[in-house]
Amino acid sequence: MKYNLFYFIQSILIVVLSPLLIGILKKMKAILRGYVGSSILQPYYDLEKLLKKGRIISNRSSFITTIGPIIILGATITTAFFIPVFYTSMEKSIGNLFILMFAFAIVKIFTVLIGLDSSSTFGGMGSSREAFISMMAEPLMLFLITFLYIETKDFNIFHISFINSNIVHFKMEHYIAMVTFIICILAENARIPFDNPETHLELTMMHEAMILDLSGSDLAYVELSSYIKLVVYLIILINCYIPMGIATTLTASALFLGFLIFIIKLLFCLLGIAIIETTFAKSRLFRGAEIFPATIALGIVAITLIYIL
Amino acid sequence: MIEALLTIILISSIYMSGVRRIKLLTGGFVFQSAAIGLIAFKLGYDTGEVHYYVLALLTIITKVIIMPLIINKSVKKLKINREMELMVNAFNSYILTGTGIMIAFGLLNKSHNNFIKTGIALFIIGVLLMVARKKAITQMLGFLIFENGIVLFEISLTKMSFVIEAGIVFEGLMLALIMGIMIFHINKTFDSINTDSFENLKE
Amino acid sequence: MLPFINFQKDWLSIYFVFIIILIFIPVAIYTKGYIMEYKKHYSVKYMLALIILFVASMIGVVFADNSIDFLVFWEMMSISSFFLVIYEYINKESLKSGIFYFVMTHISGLFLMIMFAFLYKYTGSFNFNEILKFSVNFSSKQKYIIFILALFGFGAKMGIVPLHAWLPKAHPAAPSNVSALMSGVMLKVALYGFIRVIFVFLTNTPIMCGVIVLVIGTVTAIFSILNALLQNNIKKLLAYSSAENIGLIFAVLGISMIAINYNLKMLASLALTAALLHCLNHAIFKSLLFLNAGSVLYATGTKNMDELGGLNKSMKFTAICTFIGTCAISAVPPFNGFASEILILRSFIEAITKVSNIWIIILIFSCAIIVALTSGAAFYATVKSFGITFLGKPRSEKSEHVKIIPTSMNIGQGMLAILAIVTGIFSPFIIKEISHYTNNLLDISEKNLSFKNETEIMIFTIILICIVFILYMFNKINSSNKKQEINETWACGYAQDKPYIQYTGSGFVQPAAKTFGSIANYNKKINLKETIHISQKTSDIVEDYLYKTSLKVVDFLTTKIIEINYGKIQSHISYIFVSVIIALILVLKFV
Amino acid sequence: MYIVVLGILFLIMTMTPLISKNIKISGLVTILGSISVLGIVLKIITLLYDGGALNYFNEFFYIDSLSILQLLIIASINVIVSIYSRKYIENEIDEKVISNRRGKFYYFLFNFFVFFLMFIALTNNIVAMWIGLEGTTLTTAFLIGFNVNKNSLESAWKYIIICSIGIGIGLIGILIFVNAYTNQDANQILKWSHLVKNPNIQNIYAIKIAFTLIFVGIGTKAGLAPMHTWLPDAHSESPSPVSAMMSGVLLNLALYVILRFYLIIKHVPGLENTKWLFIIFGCASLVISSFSILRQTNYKRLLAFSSVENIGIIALGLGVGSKIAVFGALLHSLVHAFGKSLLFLTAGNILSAYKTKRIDKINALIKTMPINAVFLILGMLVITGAPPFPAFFSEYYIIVGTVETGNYIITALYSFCLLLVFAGFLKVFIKIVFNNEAGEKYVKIEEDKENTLPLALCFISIIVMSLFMNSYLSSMINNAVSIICD
Repeated sequence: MKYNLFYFIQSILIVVLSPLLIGILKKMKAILRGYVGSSILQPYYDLEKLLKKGRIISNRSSFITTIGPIIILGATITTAFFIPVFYTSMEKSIGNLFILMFAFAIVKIFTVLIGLDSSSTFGGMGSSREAFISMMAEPLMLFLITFLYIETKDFNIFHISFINSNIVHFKMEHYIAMVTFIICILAENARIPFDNPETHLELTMMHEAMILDLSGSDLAYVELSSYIKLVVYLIILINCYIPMGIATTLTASALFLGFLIFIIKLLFCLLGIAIIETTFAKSRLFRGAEIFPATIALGIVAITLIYIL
Repeated sequence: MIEALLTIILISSIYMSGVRRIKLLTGGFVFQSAAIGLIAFKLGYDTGEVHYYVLALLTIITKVIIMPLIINKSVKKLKINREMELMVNAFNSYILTGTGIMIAFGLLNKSHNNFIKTGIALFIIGVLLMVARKKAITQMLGFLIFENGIVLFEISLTKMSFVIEAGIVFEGLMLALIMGIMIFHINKTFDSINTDSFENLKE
Repeated sequence: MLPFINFQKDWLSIYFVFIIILIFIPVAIYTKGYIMEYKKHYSVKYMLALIILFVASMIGVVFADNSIDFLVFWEMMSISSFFLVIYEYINKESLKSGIFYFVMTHISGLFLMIMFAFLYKYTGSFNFNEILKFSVNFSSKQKYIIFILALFGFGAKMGIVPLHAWLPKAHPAAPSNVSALMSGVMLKVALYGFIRVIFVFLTNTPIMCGVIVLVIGTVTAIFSILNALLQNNIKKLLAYSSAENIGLIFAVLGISMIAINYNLKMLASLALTAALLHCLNHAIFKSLLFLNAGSVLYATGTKNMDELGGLNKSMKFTAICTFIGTCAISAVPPFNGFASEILILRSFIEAITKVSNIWIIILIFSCAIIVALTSGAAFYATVKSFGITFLGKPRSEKSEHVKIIPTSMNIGQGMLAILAIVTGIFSPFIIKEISHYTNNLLDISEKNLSFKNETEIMIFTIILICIVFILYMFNKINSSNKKQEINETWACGYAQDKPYIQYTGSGFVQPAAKTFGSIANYNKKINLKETIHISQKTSDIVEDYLYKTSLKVVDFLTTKIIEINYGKIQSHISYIFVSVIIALILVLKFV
Repeated sequence: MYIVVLGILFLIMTMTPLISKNIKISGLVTILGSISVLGIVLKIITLLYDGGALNYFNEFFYIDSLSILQLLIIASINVIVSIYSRKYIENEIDEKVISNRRGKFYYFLFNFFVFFLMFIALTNNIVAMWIGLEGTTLTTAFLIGFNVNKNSLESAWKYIIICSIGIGIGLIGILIFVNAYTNQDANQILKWSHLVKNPNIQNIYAIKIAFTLIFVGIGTKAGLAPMHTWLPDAHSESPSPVSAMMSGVLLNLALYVILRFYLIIKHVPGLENTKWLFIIFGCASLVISSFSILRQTNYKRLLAFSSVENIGIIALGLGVGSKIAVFGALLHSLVHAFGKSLLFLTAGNILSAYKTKRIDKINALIKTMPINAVFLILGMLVITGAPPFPAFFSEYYIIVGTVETGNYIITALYSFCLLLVFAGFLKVFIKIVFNNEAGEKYVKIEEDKENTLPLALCFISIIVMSLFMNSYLSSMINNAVSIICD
């Protein structure tokens, strides 16, 4: 197992650039809604401000709140080191999909427990809903891994993207799987229609409700980690389902091209999310839950398609 | 001679199967036992075997003398009403015994051993008395008749050693005695010898 | 006639004995402190003796090398565990559940007796090695018979649906250290028996068997975890979750059996490895969680979550241990539950790709989806049990002033917690060890059961730790010059924050209750008198329908048959003659 | 001449109560006598260690490995019970329940009863066996009706009527049986050892009828369902030592007599299927008793039903007839004797302490009478066939036998009944021992310590059995098995 230095660089890149991307997303939404949004560097300013502030902790809170945010951020950053961005190769190396998926479980468990930690009603509500949604989302994850494995006979995300990169036109099950994964992304990252990241009405909040009682640097860590998480998910989407054009050799031209195409794809995805968030409304919790059986049905269709067609 | 005695036994038993009064029943039983005793005596006379005499003696002593004494004593002393409530009335009892005996003889048509046939008839009567009568004392009588049947069997079948037969008859006597004593006790504690009062033992 | 006891020492036995002892040592240490609670009413010597007997007999079961010894130790295991379950005989509930448990386990014993009788009939020997020699030439009918008997026999002990009903009764009734042993180890012993019979004796079972095992396992998993989700009694929740884990193991065994049948050796070996690994992991974290529940019970005197809360302040160490246990059971890396979870899912996925028959594929795929849902629900349930119990505010008097936990109990918990982490991080080595055995068992020549995530989890852990450390340092530096105040919970400025405004356990799982409530027969009654009062209860549907009806049948038969013993003496006499006549007719006719 | 010694012993034992005024003496004599009887029996066992047979008085008495087992059971249970009855009778007399005279009468009858049991086990003459059985009926009738009251009289009456009818039918059977063998010399005809050697029968038809009559008739005495109806009443009403003796010894002795006849006709061509009589009646007993056990309110009745069940098991094992099953059956008869005596004696202690037989009246025995409670639980485990007690092996071997011979339905039925019995026992005894009602105060009863020596003896001998399981005992049983099976 050899770890290519280049992986490291691209991963660092993600960590650094993710707030910018979120900024872009916010900007897109603003434009779509027809007003001039804040600058795309706004997330950086927010983080900086938060980091400057001191923190107030609830007197009920336990070690969960003390170490939680740091571990959440750590876990998310770690996941960034396990994915290809715009360069991949067939070398035997890290990047097992399972570990990636389960790594997000760390984030999940800590956020949920933080919600319960500061004995407030809203926190409990948020955690309860989050846990419910993630429980429903679990089969989707399995389905996606299954699908990719069937397609490429491999669990390593680098290899998967490598193998898929030289497929030009995909079969329909591939697209179905992609749709499912997009829904999965929305669910896991607490976006509309499952949750509304920018609401201020507590009763509809999930992710925000859980971190209601965090402040200062803690809040900054959690926010940053949520940014990174979204980006990582998007990258997984890009590199597993539409990896064409990703750099597979370490030549400058290929890398440059790969980077360019990657950025385009990423922006495209962000645009997609922005459109979804501006057009859809947040659905009730149980309406949201109903989406999962539907997607699982899709998944079954996809799998059977592979075997029957 | 023997045939005649056997007929007497048969008739008496059929007669007994329908009587209503304990006294008559006892009388019939005495008659029957006497007949059996005589049969044994006759056989002994014919064959000259000792143990036939012994058997005859024992039978007559126990069944003709002692048993009736016990029974009458208890009947008098306990002043139980002499009627014995029939669960199956006389008419049906007769018919039952008749059919029973018929079937038995039908089954045994091959063998020409009248002892066995009569014995079986006695069994049937005994069973009837035990099952279809309410008084404990009639059950006892029924059992005694049953045993008479056994004695007939024994006579008819191959001769066995003296000790054994003595044992069998002796135990019959013991049993009868014990039953008599029990009837006393029962009557004392239940102040009736009606088996309907045997209902306490449940669960 | 009765062979002497002599041990067999193949890898499988040693592995399971290893598990037993591994769990027993911490539990024993824990027991030292835990029995203080019982000093008042019960005799402590009795309990210790029984525990020793219990563990000894379990080791005996695993080491036994002929069926008679096996059964003897098996029954002794049942008996000792029964007396341990009714240890708190003062409360009637534990007596009731103890009796129920003993009857169920006796059912399993009878099935096993019959099964071994069949093995004796087919192979002409009680000895396992003899049976092994013979095992190649079982006919498929014989295999079916033995499989079904083994399924019921061991299944009743493992608590697979529909024979699981004793688990949620017996575990809460037993003292916590005992339930730790029972759920952590005893179920594994039953599993050992199943593996021994199915995989070692009749190596290659018909396809149907594998399918049955797979389906039963999946059903067990989903059914019991959804029940667990809706429980408010900690130990009941844990008991159901044990049933769920057993279900997972069972399902993966089913995959392995199917694979063997299709002669996919690698896949079979992978699945079997997953099952064996999960045995170890489940043993560790489940007994850890039971011990924690015991500590909570010891400290507060209640098992009901809705009376607990905020224990992290008063019993910090236990809280941390429970947190580790929770992470482990909800498959959070790098804790151990995660390693086996990966293997299980992997074997499902690979099965989908490798098996040729489309229907079997569809079956496996749907099972896989259910299994995934199960693991999600497991996350939900355990987070509930930890969060509601240890976080937030105390919900009642009981959880406010708590007893001090003796050190020995803490040591016991701590050891298991450390084990949970260690076996998680170093799982690759354990997997290698196990896969050696499975390869030998399925005689795969080349030793390349190569897991792609070999040692990757360790790299992951290292990176994670480094990053967390860096962040921590950064945080220290950053917040060194800032003021940090501790204050009431903000809760959006909601003024008086009373304990009862928190989410309760039942509230926490409300979404799931709405969606899946019917499976656990969940119903909620709200009556609006002068005070609004909500009463909600769940019950086990299998128990309600299956068990109750069968009891009714037996009862009916009893009322009919028992009549024979009553009635008049005349009728009794007539029985004799009737039976004479019947017997005569039979004999003259048929003889 | 062991037989003579035995005879003398029994003469002494029976006569002492009639002669001596003092009740204690007769109790003592009984105990000593029983111990010496046991000694003699053990001596005989050592003589017969490697199969073979002894006979005395030109084969009137005949001892082989089969009768050895019975002798062992009788003698050892006799010792235990006579030790128990000494205290028991003294208590009864102290509490003015019975008069001194009746106490002596008890010893007289008891020893007579034991004498008859020994006689059955020893004799070789098939009619003498019958006489012995009848004798046991006569003696036990009074023992059952010992403390004269409504229940005991009723049960005694039932017992004497039903049993003597059964015995009568048995006698008829025997007479026919003998008759089917005529044309042989008179002084050999009644000898079992003679009959079993040369089974040349004139009239198969008669033999069939005869054996059926014998089976049902003597089966009544053995308590096979549906002729068992006397048994629950008798066992529950008679004094505990007597019930122990009856259910432990008498029942399987009656079965032993049937077995003797079965062995004679077993090899006759055309009569092989008579084994189904054992199986059918065994299953009937199993089913009826196991269902009846589920709903009992009187613990002695419960134990009585369990005796029916165990006899059913033994009959089943004998009927299945494969070597391993027969081994199981014989072993089970041995274990059942000890275990059931243990239970009955414990029940006797509880009865004398609580003065009630109702289950719902007794709670938390573990607190009030710990010693007896422990013995009760142990006895329950022994009877329900829990390892390491031998009953487990016997039941398991019978299961193996049924499977081996391919009677799968019977296997299922048998296991189901075992389960029911187990559940019933568990329900009752756990309730008696552990259940304690809220708000009640349970204090230790001082009767607890009394009369626990016999219980201990019972339990010790069970343990000894399970220790000698695979050395001495099994070789002994195997000899008996070889008599039955070939």
